Amino acid sequence: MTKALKINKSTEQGILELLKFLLEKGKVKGVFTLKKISNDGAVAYSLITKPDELKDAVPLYPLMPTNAGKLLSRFTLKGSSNEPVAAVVKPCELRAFIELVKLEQGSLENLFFISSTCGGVYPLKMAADGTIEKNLSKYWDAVKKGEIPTDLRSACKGCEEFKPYTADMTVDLIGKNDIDKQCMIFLNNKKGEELTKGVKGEFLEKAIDKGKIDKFQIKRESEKKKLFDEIEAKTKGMDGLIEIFGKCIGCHGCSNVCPICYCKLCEFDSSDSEYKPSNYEIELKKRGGLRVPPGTLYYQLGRLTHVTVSCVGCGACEDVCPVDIPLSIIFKKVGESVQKMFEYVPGRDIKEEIPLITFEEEEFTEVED
Amino acid sequence: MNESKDNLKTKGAVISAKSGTKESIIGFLEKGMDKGVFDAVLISMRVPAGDSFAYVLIKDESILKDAFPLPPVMSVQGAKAVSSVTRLGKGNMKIAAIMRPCETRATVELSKLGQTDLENIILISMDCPGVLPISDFLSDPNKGMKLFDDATKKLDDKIMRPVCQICDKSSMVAGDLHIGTLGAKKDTFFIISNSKKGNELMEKLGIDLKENIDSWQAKVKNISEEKQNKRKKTHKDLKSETGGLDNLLDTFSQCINCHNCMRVCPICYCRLCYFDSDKVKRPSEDYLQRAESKGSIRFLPDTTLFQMGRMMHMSLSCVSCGACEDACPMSIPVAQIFSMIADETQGLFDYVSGRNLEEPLPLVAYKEEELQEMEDAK
Amino acid sequence: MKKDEEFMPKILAFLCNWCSYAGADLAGTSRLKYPPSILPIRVMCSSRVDPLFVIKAYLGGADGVLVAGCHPGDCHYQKGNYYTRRRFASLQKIFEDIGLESERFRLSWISASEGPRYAKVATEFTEKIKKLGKNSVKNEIFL
Amino acid sequence: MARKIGVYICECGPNIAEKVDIDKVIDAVSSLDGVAVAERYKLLCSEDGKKFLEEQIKKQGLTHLVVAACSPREHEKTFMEVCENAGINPYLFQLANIREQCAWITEDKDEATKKAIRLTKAAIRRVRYHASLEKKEIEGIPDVLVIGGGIAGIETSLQLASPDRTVYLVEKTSSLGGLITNFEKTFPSMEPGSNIIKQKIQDIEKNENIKVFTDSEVEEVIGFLGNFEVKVKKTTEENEVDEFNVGAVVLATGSTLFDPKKTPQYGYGKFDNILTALEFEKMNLSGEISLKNGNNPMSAAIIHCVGRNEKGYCSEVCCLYSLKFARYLMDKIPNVKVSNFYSDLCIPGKSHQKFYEQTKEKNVDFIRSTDVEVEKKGDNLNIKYKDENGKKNDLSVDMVILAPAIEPTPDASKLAEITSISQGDGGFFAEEHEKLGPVSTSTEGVYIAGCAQGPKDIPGTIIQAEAASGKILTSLIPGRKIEPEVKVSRISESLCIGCKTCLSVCSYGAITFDEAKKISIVNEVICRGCGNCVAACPSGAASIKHFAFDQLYQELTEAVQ
Repeated sequence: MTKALKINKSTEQGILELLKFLLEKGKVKGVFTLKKISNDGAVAYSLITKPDELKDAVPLYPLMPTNAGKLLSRFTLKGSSNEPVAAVVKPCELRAFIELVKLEQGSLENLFFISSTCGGVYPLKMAADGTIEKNLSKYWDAVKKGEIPTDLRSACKGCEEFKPYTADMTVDLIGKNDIDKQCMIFLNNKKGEELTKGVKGEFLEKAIDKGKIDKFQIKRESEKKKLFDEIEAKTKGMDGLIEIFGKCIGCHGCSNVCPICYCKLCEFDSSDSEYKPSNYEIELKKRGGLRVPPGTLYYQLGRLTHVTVSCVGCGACEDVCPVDIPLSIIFKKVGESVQKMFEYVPGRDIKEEIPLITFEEEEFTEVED
Repeated sequence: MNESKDNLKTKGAVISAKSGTKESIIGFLEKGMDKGVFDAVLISMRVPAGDSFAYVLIKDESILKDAFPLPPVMSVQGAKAVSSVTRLGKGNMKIAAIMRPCETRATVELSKLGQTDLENIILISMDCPGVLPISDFLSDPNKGMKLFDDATKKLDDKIMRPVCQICDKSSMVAGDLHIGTLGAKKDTFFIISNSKKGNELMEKLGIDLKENIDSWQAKVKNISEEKQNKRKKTHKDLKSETGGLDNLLDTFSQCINCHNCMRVCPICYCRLCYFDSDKVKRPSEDYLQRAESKGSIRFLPDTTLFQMGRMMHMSLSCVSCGACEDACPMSIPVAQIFSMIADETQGLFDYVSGRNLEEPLPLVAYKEEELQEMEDAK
Repeated sequence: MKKDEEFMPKILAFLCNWCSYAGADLAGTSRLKYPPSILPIRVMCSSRVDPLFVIKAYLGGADGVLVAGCHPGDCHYQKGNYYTRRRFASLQKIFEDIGLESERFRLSWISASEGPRYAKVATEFTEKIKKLGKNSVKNEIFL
Repeated sequence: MARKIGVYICECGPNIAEKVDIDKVIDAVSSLDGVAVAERYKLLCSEDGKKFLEEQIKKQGLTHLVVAACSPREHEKTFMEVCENAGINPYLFQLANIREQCAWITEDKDEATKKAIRLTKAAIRRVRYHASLEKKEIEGIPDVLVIGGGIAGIETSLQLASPDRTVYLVEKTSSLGGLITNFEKTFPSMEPGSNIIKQKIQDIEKNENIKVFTDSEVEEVIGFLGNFEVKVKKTTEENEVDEFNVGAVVLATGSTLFDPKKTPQYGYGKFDNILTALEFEKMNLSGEISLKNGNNPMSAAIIHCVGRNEKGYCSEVCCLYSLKFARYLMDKIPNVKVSNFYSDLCIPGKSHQKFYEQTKEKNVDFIRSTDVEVEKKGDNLNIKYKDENGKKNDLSVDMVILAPAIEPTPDASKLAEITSISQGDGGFFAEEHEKLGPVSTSTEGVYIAGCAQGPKDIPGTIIQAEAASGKILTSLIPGRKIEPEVKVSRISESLCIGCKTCLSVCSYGAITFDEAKKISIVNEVICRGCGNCVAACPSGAASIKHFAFDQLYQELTEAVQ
C-alpha cells in the first residue's frame, strides 16, 4: 500500500491543478512540462514559473520532442538547481537523467519528479505533419483500456519499463478507465507527500493495481518480441547491416538527441575519424572503391559500443532519423542483451555503478578462451 | 581556374550518347581512366539495398559501370564528399568528381574556406533537373526512380524539392567541365570546359572543344529566366508568410534543436559548432531567471537563436542545395528560408556563392568605398 | 580444402607489453612454431585496447582480432585487465547480437612465462579463423 | 622540414637472414613515402652495428629511424640511445619485431618474409605519427613514510633516519611501542621486553630526523618509488591534515589477536578468570597475577591454537609464549600447577627446544588434546577434552589463558587500498614474492615489515624491518634522479566533459578532478602510462603519448592491409 492523492477531476486537470498549487504555494520555483508554444499547436518542453502560464501546459501529451532527461542534464550541468523545481517526465526520461547524473552530467538536488505509468508516445513525424491532434482521442481510449495504441513509436510499443523506479509521484494512467473523471497520483516517498500537503483532494492508502500492470506488461512483451524478431531477421551478418545502414546520410542526429551521448565533441566527428589521403589509398587498393565520407558503419557500430550499457531505449534516435532507419529497436535489443549480462538496468538506481567502470575479480570466465 | 568571370563559354564538344546519356557519361569517364588522365572517379552509386544513393570514390574501373551520375536524391551533399577526401591533403591521386552544379559550387566555396584541396580534383558538373525530397523517395524507391526519369525527360519539376523548383542556377558551370544535356541534339550531349584544367583534360582525351553550343546556352538562358521569375515570386510570398517575429517564431516553433540541418550543410564545416559548444550551456540560475522574467520559456531555449546564428554564419556561402530541409525531422521549410535570405545577403555584395574560385569571400575582403547606405541608415 | 590451406588469415593481436608480448617473445626464443598469421601490436596494457580499434580492424578487413593480457590479478598496472574483460565482453555481445561473427574476436590471458600457451592460442585461433574463412568486409564499398 | 626515415633490417647473424628474405623486405619498403634509405646489416646491436647506425643517421640527415630486428623488449633501449647519440629524439623510432614473433616461429620462409614486410611497413607508417618526447627527471625524494609505531616501525625508522633522510612515523594510537610494551619479558632468554622498547622510544624522540605523528592516520598515498604524495590526518582533531612527499612507504602496522568470543566453547567472556594472552601479559606486567577474587591462582591452564581452524593457519609464536607464561606463573606463584592443552607444538629455531625442555622439567604438563571445552564448575573452571587416544577427560583449574591466532589489524584493507597494494593469505599484506620478495610489494616503493606481513616473532620482525630499510637505502640514494614515465596520458581541456569515467578506472589515483572547470586532470608525475583511461574515454579527450589513437590506428591499418 502506498499513499495516494485522489483529485476528482480529469487526470490532466488534476495534474495541472497540482502544478498550479506547487507554484502558487511556492513549493517549487519552476515546473518542467510539455506546453503548446505556438498557435499552430507545436508542443515542446517548457520551464514554467508563473501559474497562469500553465494554461497551455499539456503534461500528458503523447509526444517526446526531446528526451527530458537530456534537458534536465543541460539544466543542472553547470551546477545543481539552487531552487526547487518539479519535472513531469516519462519513466525512460527519468532513467536517462539518472544515468546522466551518474556520469556527472547533472544533479538530482532540488528536483522533484512526477512520472506516470507511461502509455507511450507517437512518432515526431506525426507532430511534424500535424496528424497527432486527430489521434489523441484514439490514444487515450487505448490507454484507458490498457491497450497499446496502433501507430505508437516502435520503442514505446515494445517498452517494458513503463513504470518509474525512482519518481516522487506516479500518475496512474494505464488501464485507468475513469481517467477523464478522476486523477490518481501515487506518492511514492516522503518528498512526494510533503509536496502535496495541502492540495485540494483526498489522501488515501491505495495499492497500484498489480494485475492491470502485469496484463499490460505481457502485451508490451509480445510486441517487443515481434519487433526484435523483425530486426533479428534483418541484421544477418555484414550484408544485413550494410542494407540497413546504407541509406544513412551521416547527419548524426541520432547521437545529438541521444541522452546518453554527452560528449562535447563526438569521437566520430573528431579528427580521429578522418581519413588521410594515404588511408584512402590503402582502402582503395583493397576494395577498388570506398563510400565517402567514410565511416558510416564505423559510426553506427562505434556509437553502439559507447551507449549500449546505458541505453534506456527511449527511441529519440529513430524519431530524428530523416531516413527512418529502425535505430531504436537495434540499439534497444543490443542494449538489453548487454545490460542483461551485467544484470544492470540503466537509471534504475543512482547508486548502481555503470558496469564498465567496476568489475568483479571472478567474472566472465566464459569470455576468456 | 576560371578564365572569364561569366561562364558563357562559346565553344564545347558534342559527345555521342547513342547508348544513353548515363552510359555514355560513364564511357567518357572510363576513357579518362584508361588514358590515365585521372586515377579515380568520385560519383554517386546506388546503395546495395537500392533505397538510397551514396558518393563513392572508385579506383577499380569495373565498379564504374554501376555508377549513377545524376541520382534522383541527394543523400549526401557532394561538396562534403570531396572535402572528406581532400581536406587533409591533396594525395597523389587525380580524381574526377561528377556532381550537380550546387554541389560543385559548394566545393568551390569550401576550397575558399580551406576545407578542400582542388589541385588533384577535376570538378565536372551536369545540367540538373532537380532532386526528389528524400522522404518521398524513401517511401517508394522504385516509384521514385521512375518519376524522376519521366520528370527529367519532360523537364517538369513539380515532384522535385521546393528549392529545386525555384533553382535558377541548375546549369551554372563552376567546375572544370560541364556536361550539358539541355538543347542537345538527340543522342548527344555537350561538354563545356570552364578552366585550363578542363581544356588540358579534353586535349589528353583527344576531344576538341570546337563545336557550337548556342542551343545549350539558349535553353539554359530561358530555363534560368523562367526559374528566376518563379524564384522572385516564391521568395516574396515566403517573406510575407515567414517575415516578422511572430511568423518566424511560429515557423521554427517545431524545431527540436537536433542540428541535423547544420550537420548536413556543406558550408557548416566547424569541428564543434558554436551552438553545441560550452558557450551556450548556462547554469540553472540563468535559465530560471529567464523563465521568471517571461513566466515561461521553452526548454531548451534559443532554438531561434540557433537558426538565425547559423544563418549569419553561412548565409553568404549558401548554395541553396536543400540538404538541410531533407534532413529536418520536423519538415520545417528551412532551405526555402535560408536560400531566400542568402539571395539577399549575397546580393548585398553582388556575390554568388561558388561561382568562381578567385572571387573572395565577401567578409574577408573589403572595398574602401562601399555600402554607404549602411551608415546611419534610418 | 585447398583454398583454405593457402588462405593465410590476417589476425591482429593486441599484446600487453609486460605479459603477453613477453610470452610471445618466449615462444619465439624457444622456437615454438605457430602460423605466421598473427600480426602483433604492442600496447602497454590490455586496458589500452579501445573497442573502436577492434571495430576499425574488423571493418578494415582483419580476419580475426586477438586481445591478450596478463592473468587477472597479475596486471602490471593492478586492475587494467579487469576493465579489458568487461569491455571485451560487451563488445562481443554487441557483435553477436547485431548478427556479426563475434567468433572472430578472442580474449586470452597469457603470462610472460607461458610461451607454449601463446603458441597454442595462436595456432588454435588461426585454425578457427581459417574455418570461418576470409572476412568479407575487406572488399565492402558501402561501409 | 620533410621526414627522412631510415629503415635498417638486421640479419642478426643467421637468425633473421636465414628465415626471412631481407632483400625482398628492402624492395618492399624503399619506395614508401618518406623512406630515405633501406639497408640491411649483419648485427645492428653490436658495437660497430650501433656505430654504423649513428653514422648513417648523421650522414643521411635522417629524422626518423625504423629498425626491423628483435623484440623491443630486447633492444628498444639500445637503439633509442643510438638515436640520442646521433642527435635525433629517441621517440622518433620504432622497432619491428621480425625475429621472436616472425622469423623464429615458422619454417615457411616466404610467409615469414611476407609477415616481415607487413610488420616493417606497419612500423614505418606508425613512426610517421610519432612525436618527439622529452625524458623528464625529478629529484628522487629520499624521505620515508613509516606507518605503525610498533617494534617494526620503530626499528625501520631508527635504521633509515639520517640528516639527509627524514622519516615520518605515523602511529594510530596516542603512544609508540605497540604490543611489546606489554611484554615484561621475551622468550627464550626471558630478557626484559618492555624496557628495551621504552629505550628505543626515547631514541626515536631524541632523533630530530624522525617526525612522529601520534593519534594520526594516513589518508592518501599517491605516487611511485621516488615520489609519493602523502596526506596524514589527526584522528583527535577535525581537519588537521599534514601533507608531505616521500620516496618510499613502509607498512609496519603489526597485528591483533583473534576474538575468542567467536569460539564460544572456550567460555571467554561468559565465565570469569579466562584471559587472552594479551590480557595475561598486561596482568603479569602489573606485577600481580590474581583471580577475580583477589588471590593467586593455584592452577592454570593454557589453551593453544584458539581460532586456528577458523583462520586456517598456525600463528607460529603462541607455543613459545605459552612456555614464557608458564615461567611467569612459576616465578610469581611458587608451586603453581600449569598445564598446556595443545594439538601440536611449534617450537622452531635453534634455542627454543632447550627452552621447551627446561620448562617441561619444572613439571609443567603438556597435554596433547582435541575438542577442548571450558565450563564453570563451582568457583573454578573445568576443562573437558579428549586425550591422545580419544578418551574423554577433564581437569579443573583456577585460571584459563587462551592463545588466540594472530590476524591483520582491522584497518588493513583500508591501508592496502590507500597504498594500492593487495592483501594475500589470511588478509595480511601480500608480499611481491613469498620467496624472492618477502618485504617488497607489487607496488614499487611500498614495503611491508613485521606481523603486518604475517605472524612472526620479534627477531623475525626486526629482520624484516632491516630488510625493508636495506631495500630503501639501495633504491633511494639522496641526489639520485628518478625518471618518471614519459609515455603518460593527457586530457584535453576543451574536449573533456567531466564525466570522471577516466578517474574511476585509474588504478593509481593519477587523475584528479578540477571542480571549478569540471574537467579531469592527469598528474603527469604519477601516471604510469597504462592507457586505461584513454580507452575508457568515449570522446577521445584523453590521449596517451606514444600510444595515441592515430599511432595505433595507422599501425593496425597497415598491418591488416
